[in-house]
Amino acid sequence: METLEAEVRVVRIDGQPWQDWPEDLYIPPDALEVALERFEGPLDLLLYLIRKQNLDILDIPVAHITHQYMRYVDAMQGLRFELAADYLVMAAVLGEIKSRCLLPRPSRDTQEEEDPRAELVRRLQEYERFKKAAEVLDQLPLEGRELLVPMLALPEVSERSKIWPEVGLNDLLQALAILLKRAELFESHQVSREGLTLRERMSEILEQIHHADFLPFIRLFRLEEGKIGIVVSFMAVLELVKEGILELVQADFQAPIFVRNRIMAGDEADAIG
Amino acid sequence: MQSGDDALAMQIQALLLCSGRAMTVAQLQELCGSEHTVDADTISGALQRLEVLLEQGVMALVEVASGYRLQIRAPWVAVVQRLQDDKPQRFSRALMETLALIAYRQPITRGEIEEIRGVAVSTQIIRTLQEREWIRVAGYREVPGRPALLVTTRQFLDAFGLKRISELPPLAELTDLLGTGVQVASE
Amino acid sequence: MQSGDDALAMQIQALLLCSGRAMTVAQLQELCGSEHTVDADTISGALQRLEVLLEQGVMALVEVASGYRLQIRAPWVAVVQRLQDDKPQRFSRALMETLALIAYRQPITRGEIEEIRGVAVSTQIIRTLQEREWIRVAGYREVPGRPALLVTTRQFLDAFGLKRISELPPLAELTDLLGTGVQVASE
Repeated sequence: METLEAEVRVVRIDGQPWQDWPEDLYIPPDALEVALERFEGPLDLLLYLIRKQNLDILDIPVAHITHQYMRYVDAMQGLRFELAADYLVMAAVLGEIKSRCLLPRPSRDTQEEEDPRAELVRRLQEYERFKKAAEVLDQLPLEGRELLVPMLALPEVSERSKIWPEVGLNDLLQALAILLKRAELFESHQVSREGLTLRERMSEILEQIHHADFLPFIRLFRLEEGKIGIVVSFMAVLELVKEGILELVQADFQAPIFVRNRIMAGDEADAIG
Repeated sequence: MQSGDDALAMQIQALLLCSGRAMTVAQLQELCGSEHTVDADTISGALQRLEVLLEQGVMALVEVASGYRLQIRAPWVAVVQRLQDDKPQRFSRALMETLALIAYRQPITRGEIEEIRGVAVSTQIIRTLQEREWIRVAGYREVPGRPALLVTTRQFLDAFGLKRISELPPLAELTDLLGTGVQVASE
Repeated sequence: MQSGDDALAMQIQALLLCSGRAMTVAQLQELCGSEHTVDADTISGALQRLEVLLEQGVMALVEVASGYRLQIRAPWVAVVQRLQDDKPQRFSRALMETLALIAYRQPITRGEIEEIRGVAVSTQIIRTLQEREWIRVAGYREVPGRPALLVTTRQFLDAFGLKRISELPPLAELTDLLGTGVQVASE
């Protein structure tokens, strides 16, 4: 019984017991990353402190914490600032509660005035409910984990090709447009025509070598494309060599250079899985 | 050798085995009836028969939100799990708390989730849940900003082997926080 | 109630039902033996037993080049094939986005796609695209893990009515497309 209780009190971080949890809401800056991982926000931390450390939220040295918070928020320089802000708000809430508790109240109003802590307690209770619900949900059997649905391959159909949904270019472009808007991931320099040409050329070379495995270097260039075409092809070959897909081989000094596909055909299928 | 009921039950078994997902009575009706249609009662009867046929085997017939499906019975789950190369996936607490709020409080806005959890909900979490098709936007609240109203989907119920939302374990009662550390009546 | 042989036969059945591929005796040995190893003969015996157990059912145990697998018996093949006509509805947004990224950023690894999209790309999506012959593995990046480099194929160009990849509209134009009535969150 006692060991169980002790076990509950030990917070483990990366397998190491962590016993120096603060007795107030202040988290030292160097422990912040850990706290952000371990606690789902200030309500969670506060619940932990109340449940496990018997924290009395009235006893928190609010001025002290606030001062410390301001210092480390400054120090963070925007690093996961939005999360730190949540903790800061909580410190402010606690400060407000404490100040209201300390203020003398006219005696005839006591009946009507709500305990300043009531709102916070209500929020904590509400949060705790869903925290528990999440734990329960996490324990439910889940498809792919505990619920396994058997599936047999469909019998092979003799040359009756599979029926696929119809897709147009517009569908593809819309998908990309949505993605672009969502992530705004492509910077302008990546949008340039050059990049596409280079990548296109890389693909073309891969296509050529896919069928041959081994090609004379010179065959990868088309003179009719002029200087720029040759430069692009050359860059594409270099890029592919850099990515370890192609290899340049030369039997002898001044012998013709060959390009070799470093990837044996055949192990494609199970490569992605 | 087999009665007509058994034949239909076995047809259904074959269909469920190859579809790898739940199927409704209506879907089974359509797939089983070739020349003449099979009525829903006949399908239901065959499903009951299938349940009996499978009794001693490794599979069970179960009903979830999107219909009936086959599942490996518990004693054999552990063996099959060895097939999975990586460890069984666990979701982050943040994701599970967000999911729990949507499941129990739907329809709910992201702002409301944030208010209860006391922290911002990452876009990543919402996106993961949408990608899994466990949640979807059911509409927009008619307030400034028109926040999206999030609800859970049938796929969510399927994933947890449930027929309907009311089958979720009941929410815990509100617990007393005042007795433990917060003394309200201190004066 | 069940002999030891039956229990092993059923373990194997569960494994084959969920593995989605044929399994060799050696693989089954590894998966079935938990504390002490099971010898090959025992597995072979259990496979024979399984064959008998399945005799009256919709599945048969068959040996193919890569091992043993379960398949639907002939009388049910026709029913099951109706499932196929059922399939094509729409490709998911996740699939289309993945395809678009491969088209514009090829050669690209799955990890890079995941990084840009911010969510995991399911194996299913990659497999569907490969099955559709729209993408293929062009090679492997020589970094730890040797991730596959994905590129689009000629069939992809044909399907979208393009002669070459450079005929894809420049990315800059896509922004206009968004302006003209693409609803981002239509569902």
